[in-house]
Amino acid sequence: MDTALDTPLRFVIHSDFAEGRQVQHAILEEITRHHFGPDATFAIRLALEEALINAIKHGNKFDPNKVVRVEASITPQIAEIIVEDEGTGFQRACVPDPTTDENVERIHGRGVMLIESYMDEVNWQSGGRRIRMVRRNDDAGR
Amino acid sequence: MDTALDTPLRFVIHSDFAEGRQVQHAILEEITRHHFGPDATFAIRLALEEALINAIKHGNKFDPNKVVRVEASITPQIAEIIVEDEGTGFQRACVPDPTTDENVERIHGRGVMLIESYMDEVNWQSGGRRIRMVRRNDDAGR
Amino acid sequence: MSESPARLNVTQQKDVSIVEFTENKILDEMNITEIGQALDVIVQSKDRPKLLLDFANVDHLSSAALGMLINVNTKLKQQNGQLRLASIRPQIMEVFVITKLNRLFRISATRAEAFGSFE
Amino acid sequence: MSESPARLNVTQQKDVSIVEFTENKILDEMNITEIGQALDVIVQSKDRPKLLLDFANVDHLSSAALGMLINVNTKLKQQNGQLRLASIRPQIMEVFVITKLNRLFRISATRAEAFGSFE
Ligand SMILES: Nc1ncnc2c1ncn2[C@@H]1O[C@H](COP(=O)(O)OP(=O)(O)O)[C@@H](O)[C@H]1O
Ligand SMILES: Nc1ncnc2c1ncn2[C@@H]1O[C@H](COP(=O)(O)OP(=O)(O)O)[C@@H](O)[C@H]1O
Repeated sequence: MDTALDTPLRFVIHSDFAEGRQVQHAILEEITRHHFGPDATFAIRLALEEALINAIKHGNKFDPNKVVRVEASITPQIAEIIVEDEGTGFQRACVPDPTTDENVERIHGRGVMLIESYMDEVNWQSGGRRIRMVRRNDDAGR
Repeated sequence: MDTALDTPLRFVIHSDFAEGRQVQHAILEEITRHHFGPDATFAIRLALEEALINAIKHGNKFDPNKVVRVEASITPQIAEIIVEDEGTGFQRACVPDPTTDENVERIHGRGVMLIESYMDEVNWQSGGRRIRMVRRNDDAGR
Repeated sequence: MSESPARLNVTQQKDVSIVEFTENKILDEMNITEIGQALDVIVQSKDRPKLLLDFANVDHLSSAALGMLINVNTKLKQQNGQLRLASIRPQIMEVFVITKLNRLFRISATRAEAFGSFE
Repeated sequence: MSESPARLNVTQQKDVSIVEFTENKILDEMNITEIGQALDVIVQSKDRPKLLLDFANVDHLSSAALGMLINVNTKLKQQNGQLRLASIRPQIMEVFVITKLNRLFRISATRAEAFGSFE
């Protein structure tokens, strides 16, 4: 797998959606600057948003004393993004599948599966407090 | 699981696409008569077509001396369709996944996975020579 | 419908309430709560409500927005109402397919087709 | 393009060949071979061909039709050409998503958007 060589973008934000959105915008600007195609851009925007909301809401539980750390390494070929919160983590395997007949009318629980569907590689680290996600710019030169 | 109570429709056809299409039309008329919704109708049309093509092409290899047997049991709630050829069968587990990066540009090999995606229940029987597929009319009363 | 926030454009055609999302992102949790409330008002304003949501302008969607739509659908069903979604762009359609919510919602290609599909 | 079978409607707009499927089912193996051949003619008629396929009328699609489209795409790429798909109906879009072919093809909501996306 390619690794990103540029110096990564780093952010430390409070547990606040507005600050999360600023980080999302900054990273997406970088994605655009590196000429990511429409599908990769859509995927990264979606996954990043879900990861940020989860870190702020489920991880830090909106605690103003806790921060979320974000790191993005972006090259024209690939984007690697890490989002880390200061919560208690969670077990990926224990999140129920939202696509089963029993669960499809439940209001919550689609963020994690969307992240995994749209990114090429996803690792949950540090007991679930840190997520690392990788997406190739497969649209480049298509 | 519901079982179909009406007398099933039965067809025996030669290894010929035109005859296959007639069976497909007859079964879809029955599906419409039982007020299946648009998504269930789409699913059944697609799965039935793929199963018939596979039976005629891969199963019977267009052999004019071999027949394809089709049985459809349809109620307003559920459709159960069985397609059986006289070929040598195949191992479902040995059909490669067409959605992987290596296979996504291959021209063949999507019929079986489409059948399994669109039907609620699929069983390969008799060494792969017979397929049994079930689809609920989930759109009923939606 | 002067109460509905600027991000929705609501029109009434016969007995169908047609709601057009006017912003391309209906993602922000705050927006979503507001939109959900505005749709609730429409749903609760009559018996057997018919609601048509036009997604032509929507080019991003979060899991929270999906939850809001499920919520609206559930409330509609409780009142014997009907929900139709229309004009969903390809990237957004992918989200519905991946989450299998295209099996829960009735989705039409165009607003006219959705309109014609109410029972 | 008088050779192209009746099931295709071919027009030329600047350097883009726009092909509209005029039948709602492009399923039958015989049809598919014919359609594939007609598209080949267009692809081979020039260098760096630009092909826009309009699916507005298509409401059914088989795995054989998907294979034909992949074939066209591969040939186009060999000639440094570009393929765009447009106006795909929701049920057909589901087929592309399930097979993950929406990652292989460039799909736009409308013909105009697809036209604007050629490089
Ligand atoms: N960063 C996190 N810290 C703790 N728990 C998390 C985190 N991310 C996800 N989870 C857990 O996983 C569940 C599923 O998350 P998700 O799929 O995003 O759906 P939703 O946010 O709608 O519940 C959450 O309800 C939560 O219990
Ligand atoms: N009825 C059958 N009899 C024998 N082999 C079959 C049958 N159905 C499917 N197969 C095998 O499974 C493979 C995959 O089938 P399918 O997914 O429909 O794709 P395709 O028909 O494009 O090859 C076929 O190439 C064939 O080897």
